[in-house]
Amino acid sequence: MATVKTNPAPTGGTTAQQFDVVATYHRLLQEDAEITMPVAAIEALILGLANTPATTVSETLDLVSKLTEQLKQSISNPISLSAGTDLFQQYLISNLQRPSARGDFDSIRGHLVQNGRLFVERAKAARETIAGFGRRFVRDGNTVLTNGGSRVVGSLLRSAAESSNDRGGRGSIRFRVIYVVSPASHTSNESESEANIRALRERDIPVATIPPTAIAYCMDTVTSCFVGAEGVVENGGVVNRLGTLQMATLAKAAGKPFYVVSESHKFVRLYPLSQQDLGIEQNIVDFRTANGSEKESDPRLMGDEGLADMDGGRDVMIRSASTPTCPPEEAVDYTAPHLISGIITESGVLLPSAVSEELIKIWF
Amino acid sequence: MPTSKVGTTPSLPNFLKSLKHNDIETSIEAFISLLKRRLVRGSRPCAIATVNLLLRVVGEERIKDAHKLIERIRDVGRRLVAAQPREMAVGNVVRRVLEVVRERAEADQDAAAGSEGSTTSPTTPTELTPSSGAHALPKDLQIRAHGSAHGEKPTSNGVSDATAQRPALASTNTSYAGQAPSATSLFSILQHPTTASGGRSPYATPPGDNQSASSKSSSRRGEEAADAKGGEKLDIKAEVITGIIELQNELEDVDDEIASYALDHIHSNEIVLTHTSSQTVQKFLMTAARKRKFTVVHAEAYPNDHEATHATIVNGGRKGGDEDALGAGGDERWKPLTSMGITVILIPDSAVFALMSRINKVILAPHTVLANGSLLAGAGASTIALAAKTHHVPVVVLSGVYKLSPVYPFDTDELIEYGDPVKVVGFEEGRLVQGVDVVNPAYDWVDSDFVDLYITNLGAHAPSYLYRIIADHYRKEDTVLT
Amino acid sequence: MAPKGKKGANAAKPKQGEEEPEEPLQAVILADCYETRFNPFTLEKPRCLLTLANMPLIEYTCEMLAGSGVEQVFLYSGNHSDQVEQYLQQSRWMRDTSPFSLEIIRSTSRSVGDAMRDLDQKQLIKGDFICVYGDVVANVQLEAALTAHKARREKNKKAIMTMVLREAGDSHRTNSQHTRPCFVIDPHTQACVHYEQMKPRKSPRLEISDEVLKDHPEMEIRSDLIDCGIDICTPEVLAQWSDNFDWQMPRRGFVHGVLKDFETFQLTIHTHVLTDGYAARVRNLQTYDAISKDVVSRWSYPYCPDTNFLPDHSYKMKRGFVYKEDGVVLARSSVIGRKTVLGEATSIGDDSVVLNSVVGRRCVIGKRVKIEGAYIWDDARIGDDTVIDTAIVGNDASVGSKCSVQKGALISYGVRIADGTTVRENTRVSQLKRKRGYEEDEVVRGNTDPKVVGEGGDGFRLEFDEDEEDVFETLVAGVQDLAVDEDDSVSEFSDEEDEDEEVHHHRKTSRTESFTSIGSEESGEARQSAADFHHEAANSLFDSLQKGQDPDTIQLELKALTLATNAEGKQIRRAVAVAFSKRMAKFVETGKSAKEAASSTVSPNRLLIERCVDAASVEEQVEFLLFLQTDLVHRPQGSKLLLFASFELANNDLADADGFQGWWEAAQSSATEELKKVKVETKQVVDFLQDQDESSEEEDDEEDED
Amino acid sequence: MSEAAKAEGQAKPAEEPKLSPAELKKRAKAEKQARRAAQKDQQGGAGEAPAVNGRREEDRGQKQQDQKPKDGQQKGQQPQQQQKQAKQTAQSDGKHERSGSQHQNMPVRPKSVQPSEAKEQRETKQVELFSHLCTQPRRQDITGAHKDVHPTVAATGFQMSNYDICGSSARCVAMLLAFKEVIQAYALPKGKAFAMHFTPHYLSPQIDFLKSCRPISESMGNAIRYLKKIIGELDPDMQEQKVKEYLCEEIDRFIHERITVTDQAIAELASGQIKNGSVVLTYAKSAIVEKTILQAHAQGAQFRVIVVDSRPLFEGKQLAISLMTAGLDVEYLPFSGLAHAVKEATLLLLGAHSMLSNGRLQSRIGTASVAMQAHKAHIPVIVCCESVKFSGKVALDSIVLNEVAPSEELLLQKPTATMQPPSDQKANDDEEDEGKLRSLHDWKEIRGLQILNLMYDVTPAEYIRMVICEYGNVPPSSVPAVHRLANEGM
Repeated sequence: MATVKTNPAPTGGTTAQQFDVVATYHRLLQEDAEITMPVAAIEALILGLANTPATTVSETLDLVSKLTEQLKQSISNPISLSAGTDLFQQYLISNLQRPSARGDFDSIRGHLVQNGRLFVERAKAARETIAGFGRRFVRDGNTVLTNGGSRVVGSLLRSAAESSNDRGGRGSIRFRVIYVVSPASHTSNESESEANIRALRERDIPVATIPPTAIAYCMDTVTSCFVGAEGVVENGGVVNRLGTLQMATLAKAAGKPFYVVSESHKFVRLYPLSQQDLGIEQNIVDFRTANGSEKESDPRLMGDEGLADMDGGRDVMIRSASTPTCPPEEAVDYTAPHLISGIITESGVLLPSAVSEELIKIWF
Repeated sequence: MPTSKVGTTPSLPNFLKSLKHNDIETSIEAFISLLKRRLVRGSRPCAIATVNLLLRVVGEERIKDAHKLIERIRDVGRRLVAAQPREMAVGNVVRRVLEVVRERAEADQDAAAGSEGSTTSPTTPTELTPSSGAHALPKDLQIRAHGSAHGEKPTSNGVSDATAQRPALASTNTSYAGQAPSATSLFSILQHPTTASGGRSPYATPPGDNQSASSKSSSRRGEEAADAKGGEKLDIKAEVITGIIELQNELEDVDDEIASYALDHIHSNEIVLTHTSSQTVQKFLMTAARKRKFTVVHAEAYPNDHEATHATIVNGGRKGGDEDALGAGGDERWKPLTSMGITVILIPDSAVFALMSRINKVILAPHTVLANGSLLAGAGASTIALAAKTHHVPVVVLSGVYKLSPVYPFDTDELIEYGDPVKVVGFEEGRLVQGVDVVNPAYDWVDSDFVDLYITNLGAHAPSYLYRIIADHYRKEDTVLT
Repeated sequence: MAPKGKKGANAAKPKQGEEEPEEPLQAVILADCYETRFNPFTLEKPRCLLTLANMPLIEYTCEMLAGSGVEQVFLYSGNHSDQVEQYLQQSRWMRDTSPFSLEIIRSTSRSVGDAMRDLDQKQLIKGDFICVYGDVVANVQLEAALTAHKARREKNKKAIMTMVLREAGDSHRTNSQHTRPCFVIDPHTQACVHYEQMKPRKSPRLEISDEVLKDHPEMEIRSDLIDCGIDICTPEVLAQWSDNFDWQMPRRGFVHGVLKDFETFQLTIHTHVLTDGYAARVRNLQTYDAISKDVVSRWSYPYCPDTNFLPDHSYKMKRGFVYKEDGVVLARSSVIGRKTVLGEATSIGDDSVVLNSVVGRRCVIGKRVKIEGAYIWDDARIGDDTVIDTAIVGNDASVGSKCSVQKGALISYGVRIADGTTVRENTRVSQLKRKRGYEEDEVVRGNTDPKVVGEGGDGFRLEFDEDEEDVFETLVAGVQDLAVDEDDSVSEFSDEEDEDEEVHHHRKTSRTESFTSIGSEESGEARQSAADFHHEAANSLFDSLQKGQDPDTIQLELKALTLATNAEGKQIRRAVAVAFSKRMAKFVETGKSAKEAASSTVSPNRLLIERCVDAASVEEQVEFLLFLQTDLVHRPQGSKLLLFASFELANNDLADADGFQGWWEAAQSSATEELKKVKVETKQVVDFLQDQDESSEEEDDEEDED
Repeated sequence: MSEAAKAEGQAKPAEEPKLSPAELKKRAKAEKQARRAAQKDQQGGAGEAPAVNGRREEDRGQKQQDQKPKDGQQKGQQPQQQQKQAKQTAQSDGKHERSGSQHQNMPVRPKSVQPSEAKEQRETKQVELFSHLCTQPRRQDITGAHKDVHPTVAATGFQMSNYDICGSSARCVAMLLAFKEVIQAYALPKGKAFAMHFTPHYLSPQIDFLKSCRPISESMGNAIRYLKKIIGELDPDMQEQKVKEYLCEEIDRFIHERITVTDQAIAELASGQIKNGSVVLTYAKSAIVEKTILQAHAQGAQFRVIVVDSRPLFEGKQLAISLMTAGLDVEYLPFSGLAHAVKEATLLLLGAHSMLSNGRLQSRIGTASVAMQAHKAHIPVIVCCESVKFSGKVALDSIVLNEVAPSEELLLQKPTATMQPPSDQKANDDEEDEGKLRSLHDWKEIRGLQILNLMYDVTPAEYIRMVICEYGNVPPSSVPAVHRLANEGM
């Protein structure tokens, strides 16, 4: 064992043999519908940590970063996931590298290993907290526009609906929801949004579903927009499933508040400058001629920088080698901060401008 | 005349006088009814009254225990805010005072904690390594981060009684303000259970100017640490009172501090447009007028504030004249702008758009500044701001920190007070009175992207940075008093 | 603001004041208005506890006093003292944090006059004091008035009182349309040199004495002032009351009196005219309506629901003057219109529409209900599909489903209206009624009348014993006003305080509505004294008629009595009418035929009628007839008597065709079934006279032609 | 210009007695100020002077810009010879009026009497930006007027100067009716041709007088031009009486066709825009808008009206009352409540003072702000305007074309505007009064204090979604087209 640990194979082979972090990750997601990618990632890492008794700080960090890479390679769009992994890494670093902390390495490791579930619970708690804000945002007579299958948004609206149902306050919040549902083939996201819609309708909230093409049309009737986020990036913008940018732009044009709902563990250290800068590969714009799609000359052009930011170019070559481009229904876009009125996190409503400070604080 | 029988009509001055001899409860009730009857209105008078009241409250308070003291203040605050939710200044001041108390209390903790192993020092280097991100933070921030680090870490290292000492930690998450969560927030899900709910915002500083204040506070901590050894909290009260007095002073000279930035923003031969009879703005312009000649276009803010505006233009300012100018003030006056050779052009609000194409700067005084950088100001402000926007004229907002409210505006309609329709349609027009709904909104809500610059007594900030100043002055656990 | 600042310089703020307080500022609240105008509600509850915009009236008054820096308050409570006391006990006014000390004085006084005299005896008043009613809604500060008053006192000890009046436009809704006080003021001294009631739409005539004209080269005649019954008095005032035991009312009694003997005592009464702020009295239903509307549309700012003066209130205002308290339960499809107040925990069912109304707390309003312009007090329940239009539904009352409550209906506490019932316009449904002795009233439970409340309902139509008829009339007026669209309805209240000499309204509704005003003109003390006079006069008249004294002597006695109580025409007419009808009734009882009764009563005593009914004035005739009719309602063979009496009157030319015509058409003459019944037979007389008239005219014509 | 000379002759005596003690004081003050100013400059304190000049230049520049296109248009406007001259006088009068240039002979102008003194005053009391608009004070009396000014015209003039007759169309009609009288009263001197003599020698003085009462509106301008045109086209050998009748008929026709009928048509059209449940926002008072709303109400549409109003004229109150009496649900807000108003409104109806050729709307001051707010709130902005108010002029901002009303209006209105300025302290009304009075009357004595009371502002075309005129619904861009069609085609 020790030997294995001391000189691990370059592409995380050995650990993988005993422990397949990717599989664990997917399993976790499978097992618990409520769990989010970042948290699942953290879980996976913790399990990894548990399975491999690293004894030194450096080893641990090493291991973690390796597992992280494996995870990131494994899926097409690691943005959300990397939020979790980065957070975890930083936590370890800031706690383990402290000279003073040398002694309590074990205690920390122990703490992490033992409290895996606890963290998940906290993550969920965070979501509940956010949901609790719902009734404050959703006012009597409002019409809310939302899209996608974000669980947070879902629970936020649900709580608003419930608060309007519990005794004493019932009816004081009477709002309607316009749900943007892309007619695309059924995907996990879709079913998610359907679940949300059902949940709302059961709570006797009128829900209208419209195709993305109708957003501009109905924007006048909307009072405010809520969207989830796969990741909240450093400048306060968000990365979220395709269509968000469109909605945000229209909302801005119509002067309607546009809120992003996201747990703070989705904050990701990524600073995209444009849509192409997300560091992931998605061929949304797919030019075709009679003889098929024209391949991009060099995928590197798509998004090296982003990844460089995320975790020093290390895995670039890996990615360039073989990265599954994400399927169209999982495609994402990047919404710039100036389109966002506020980011609703469990610790309050942040202005986009506050995000970068948050990240800076954990990285330095 | 024998004023005795005329009765001491409730009003701010009378209230402040009565504070001395009345007992607390009566005073609180008196203030509440003042607020309700709108006999005290406008941010400054409310703030002043609140500060003085709380000073009394703390002074009265027998209990030495910070915990109890905080509860007491929160309770009073709750009642005051409930009485007139739209006078945000009241809530702000209460929160500021709470902040003072907590800060002092924790100072004690630290002192206590300080005895067992000084774990604090080593952490600071990591916090200060000038790094890609850190230089993004303005200077004072770093310094404050430094100053506060002393206070911060040990508590998060979970001296159990320390957390126990701090009340309402469970509720700390329910903050709706655009303020930064505590340093550990992003780690929160990975924290040790004991410290899970994150500590305080690390940037809490006593009111007033940051650098000096933080150094002050840290030095104070030193002394405390000294005598806190004995564990007697006797001096907390004294501490708090000094803190409140600092706050009082801040309210005193907020205008001057703001005015001190005037020359950076007003240049010769500019045409400046302003609105309402705000004394802050007047002072600001006066200061500029000492050095430079410019023209002031003054919109009169009919119907809620036009007499005041006229009076201000003609007779000059009045110390303690309040921002929304719907209220009482002291008697110390100063000369009007015109007396300094400034040309003042009085216009009705309706003429704003017509003139805007020739205006170089718009200066507004808010009633309240909200967590997301938007603001409430005398009715008509939104039209002015919009006109300025369309003509690309910069809008500068002068606001004392005490007007910054951590409350996030969920529904801007609820914040707007509907004033007295008689100001719009006199009783003599009986038919209108009966047949027509006369509405007189007292305030306008102006969104943050209509504002180009905020000037507070701490300096000039972009609207997007206000969240930080707010985080510096309020604890998020206090954001919701109720 | 600067003006304020300057004010600060010489305003009467203690800090500027030269002297330190040696006496607290005192005030007297007259919680009871000695009247029954709010029946049936006032049967169980003192008026000052009735809620206006969901806040008891007394609260408004106290707030106002507190707002003026009053330090000591004496509250005179008449009816239901215990309730008032109980309420105030746990109100914030009795706590030690209260801005003033409040002392409740239970009194048996039956008029303001009595109260004042009582107050004088009690020696409670040290210095100047403010005297208000328990139903004043005002956001004014009296500081200025007090200062001015003081200043005057300094100069002239004889300036004993200052009336605080609100300047209002020609047509303000809280101002009276048909009669309003007219103050003749000396612009220099602000002294009120003459006081009278005026009827705007009538050619105004003021009888100003020559002395007054001599003394005051300059005079303002103001009829645009709302008299909200706020007086600043000196102890001297009390003395005056005591000296003149017959004064009952502050205005007609006191002011008149003082001004009358100005020559002798040189006492002056001054006015302070407020040019801003809100001030009005809830005198009756119309004002209740008007002021509610004012409060809801914020004219009384800051005295609006969302100020939440009461600690446990939590109103929030939304656009369009919609005030909702926390925990209001609205069905998704319900519609809350403009200018509406909804109290805590009130629930409104699907598709219901509430508009322009005030709904109290814990009310349950069913589905598809339509409520407009109504006042629904706490804990009321309204069933599905019910329509309520401009009515008042008292606490705990319940209206079944598919009911229709028509304009102006009053549904008192705890009444139950069964499903599908229609409550007619202007009906007063109550569980209780009042047995009226002259001294004390006892309130007893009446038995349910299914015709009114439907099967399974609870409550009955509150009828009116003779002394309440005036109240009843008020109600008619009030209801009509409630009913008429806001425009002028609200602007009218048919009874300004002590307009009791007032006889004729000139309302667009109908000329003969003048009768309306008989009672309605009198506010509490007015009514009281009127009642006294009426009682006395009627009885004595009746006796003398019995004795068959000769008309002249009777007339003399009557005159004396009149002068004593300075009653005026209307009351005399009423007395005479009643006496006559009584007399006739007696005859009938003794077995005479109605005809004989009439003839042997009227013709011999025609003098009396001549004296009080001016044959030339149609109004007076109409009025007299109406009195007669109303009285005969309760008499055996009333209708017959009325018929023959009418004949007699006609024959003696005491009343002419027009008079009868007018009476016949008068709304009041057929306001109730009984009245209709009584008068049917008399139709022939009317017609007969009418033809006669015409024929005579024709004859004239013929003559002309000749 | 004999009468002009005469006029000046009269002007002096006319002016002298008018100098009330107040004005004397003013003059004294002015001179003192002059001295102070002088000292200031010596001290080299960077006084307003340079700024002033700078701004002056600027204005001049604009003026030129403004005039050039105008002249150009005039050229284009006049097909026929003999009118051109006539018209240009009219035009140029108007222009000089606005630009208030000195060399023009203005019968009554204190300036021409005591230039120095007047100059001083202007410096202190006239807003530099608008110095080009600050003409002589509105005439309140007949003194110094042209001898031939017809009593009716005089009366009308005064009614205009104190807003008894207000609103572009109303003034236009009043003027035309007055002219009918004038024509009747006119006696053609022997051997003169009507067309030759009437216009320059009799009509123009009348027009000048009206102008001296209050600058004439676009519609009046158009009407005058029209009148002069038909006079010009008169058949020389038609005898006097006939001519008069003919002219009067023409005038009546003009009023009927261009205003009365038009209003009806527009009201018809516009009322169609008011649907059930809509909330109509309007500003101040426009006759057409009022018509429109009443029409819609008559047609049974269920809707609310929000009237926003402003100092100093408070025209909106009349509108509110008239709508209220018509049984409409009316909400009335002060100008400050604008932001509140647009939140609820679904439609903004505006009247016009005139529609400018670049599609901009010139209307009561404040209109631009209202349109702006509405535009921001995505509320359709509709202007109702008779084609007679369409103008060949263009303006980019509200400064070039405008009218400066007497500043006193802003003060004197106050007592009635709000009875006893409320504030929270009901007490000490007298104090309040006193305080107000000081700001009320002393403003002239306070150096550097100016009060600006503009009449109109110019609303950018992009805010206007639709213009409704008798030619139907047109976009602002096609205003000039309609203008040519309506006002020049004739």
